[in-house]
Amino acid sequence: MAEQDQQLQLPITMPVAHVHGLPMMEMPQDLYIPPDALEVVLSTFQGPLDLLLYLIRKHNLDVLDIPMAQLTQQYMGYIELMQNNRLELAAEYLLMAAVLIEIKSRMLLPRPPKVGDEESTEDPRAELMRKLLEYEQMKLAAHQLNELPQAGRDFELVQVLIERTVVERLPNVSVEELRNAWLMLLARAKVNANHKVRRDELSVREQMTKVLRQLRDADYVTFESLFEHEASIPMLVVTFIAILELAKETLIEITQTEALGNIYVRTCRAITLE
Amino acid sequence: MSEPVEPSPLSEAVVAKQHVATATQVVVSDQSVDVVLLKRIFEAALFSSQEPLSVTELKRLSDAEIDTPFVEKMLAQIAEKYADSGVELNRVASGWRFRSRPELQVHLDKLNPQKPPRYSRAVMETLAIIAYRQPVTRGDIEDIRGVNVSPQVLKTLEARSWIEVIGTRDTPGKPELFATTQQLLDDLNLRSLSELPALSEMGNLLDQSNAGGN
Amino acid sequence: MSEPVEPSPLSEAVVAKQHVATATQVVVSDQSVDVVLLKRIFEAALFSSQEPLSVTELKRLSDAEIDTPFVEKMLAQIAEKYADSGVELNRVASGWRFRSRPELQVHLDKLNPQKPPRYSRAVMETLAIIAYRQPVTRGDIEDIRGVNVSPQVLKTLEARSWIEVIGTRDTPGKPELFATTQQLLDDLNLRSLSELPALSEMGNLLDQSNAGGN
Repeated sequence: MAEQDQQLQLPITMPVAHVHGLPMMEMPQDLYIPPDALEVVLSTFQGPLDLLLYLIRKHNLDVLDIPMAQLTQQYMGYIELMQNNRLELAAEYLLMAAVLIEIKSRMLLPRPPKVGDEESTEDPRAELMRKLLEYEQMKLAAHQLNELPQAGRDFELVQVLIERTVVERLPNVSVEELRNAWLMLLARAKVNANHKVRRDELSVREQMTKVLRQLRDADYVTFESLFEHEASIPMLVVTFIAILELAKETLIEITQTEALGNIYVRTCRAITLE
Repeated sequence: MSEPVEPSPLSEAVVAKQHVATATQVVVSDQSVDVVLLKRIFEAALFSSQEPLSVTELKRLSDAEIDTPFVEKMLAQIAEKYADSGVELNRVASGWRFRSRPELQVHLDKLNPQKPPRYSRAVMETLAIIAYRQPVTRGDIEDIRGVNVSPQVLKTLEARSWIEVIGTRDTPGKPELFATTQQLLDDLNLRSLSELPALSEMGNLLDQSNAGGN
Repeated sequence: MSEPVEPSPLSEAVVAKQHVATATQVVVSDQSVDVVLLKRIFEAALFSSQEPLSVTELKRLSDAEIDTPFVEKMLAQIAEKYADSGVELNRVASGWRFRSRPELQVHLDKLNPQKPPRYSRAVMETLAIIAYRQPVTRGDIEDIRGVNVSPQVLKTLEARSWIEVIGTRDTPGKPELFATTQQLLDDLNLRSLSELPALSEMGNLLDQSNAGGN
């Protein structure tokens, strides 16, 4: 590397000095030159590769046989313009300047005799060519990618409201859960030891509810109307027991004003209201 | 843009005559409105907008000047077009928007199966007591559960139409008597309360009661 | 539910025959699928879902078991139905979804004058490198672009959910490996990475007429 550096210094007057002159980018603001069209152009370059590609395309240079002297000269011209305009010059630009000069100088050297090692005879520009082509490929890909219709920019996604007013979800309850809840209670109340719940008792309870419900909307009803005509005999019995049970729990009052007269049933609430 | 704009059939393009009257002048403008294209633009806008679109906003979508009756006619046609689809055009306070049909919601819920909500133990035990011991007062329920019954619990069950007040007990304070409803039987797929599981085999009960805990 | 579900014409109800084969048995189920209702459910789901819906998700919307060809036939019918409307049904990487037609965007933009900004070249080049060379590290990207990649560029792409870290490379410093996401494909209306624009052949790049200048 040291040898190469020495050789580099000869043809270069300005840029090498600037390679190590990075602090100049932090010059005080009062030296700032107002931006002009050039700045706009220069600032659009994505980096040294982009700038090199631009120069190659602009001057119709052959990527596969880059005239290094011409390209390096062009590149240095732009670097100088950038620096004169106080454009923030990324270190990569200066590094690329060094690379270009290195390639140029290597091309000036006589080719070493073939030693059978292919790599040593490689064109000094090969790596730069490869990088330029790969970058250009991605640059074009980025351009094409940007041309694809993009959600939110070139088309909209459909947004239809879901009617949420009916989504209030209510828990479902199964018979098993109800039974388990009841069993929990029984277990807790320790009533299971001497309390036997009979199946038919539920029918009586259900019938008690039915009778009360009938009485809810009327002051009183006749005793007979509490029995459904088409009901089975067991159902009639259950209804009768239910009425007696309601009377026992003083939930209803059964009255008969005269012997063999109508029997009326009313709730105790109805009585109180009188 | 990669896709070409399809030309819309000319046959359906109509001429919208519009009279715009201002304080000082009457402007009569004859502008050809491509109705087919405009309808598609309206659809696209209504389908993709986050918010309902007002008639004013919809007017802005047209290059030619159009008036409110014209916009409303277009909206009516769009609504009609979607009459038998899964979405419907809706007018709300701030404008027009599409929404999924409410009656399909139950199906859409399958996409995001939330765990079905569960009733608290207090609700379940209260319901069990009312089912097995009806008619009962709140005091009865508290006696059996051994704790206070919050009004919220009874409200929950009443809101579900699973219980109702069927009278009062003739004791001081006239406490309300609760019973279960036909709705509960329907929801449990029972014909009668007597189809509730019988609790006769005590041996099983104790085992089950342990298993049924929270 | 406030509105009753309209009964669908029986004439259009079909019987979906399905053969479900498992390792040990073959179950043949004959289930009547209400095609009209199911199509409306599909529409409602596709219109209201935030994300594209996969065929698997669509199957879940049916009470009866339906197979993939059946779902695809329904989707084709729905796509056909909207062929001349302002929206279109698309298949993208993560499933099926509706979008507004790109050719109408110029009209829709009138509602929202602020267009989302186009991404800078730095962002798009970084995205291209990740898309075509994935998985890549930040170092790989810098190698190709010849400049530092600012953290802001990667953050922009990550915020859009277009790229993500899918692991680290087993080299000193364990650099993160970036790859593109399904969201990118969805947003570009693509089904897979293979639908990305083909890379220019290196040979074409040598042709100077192909210069993609600034």
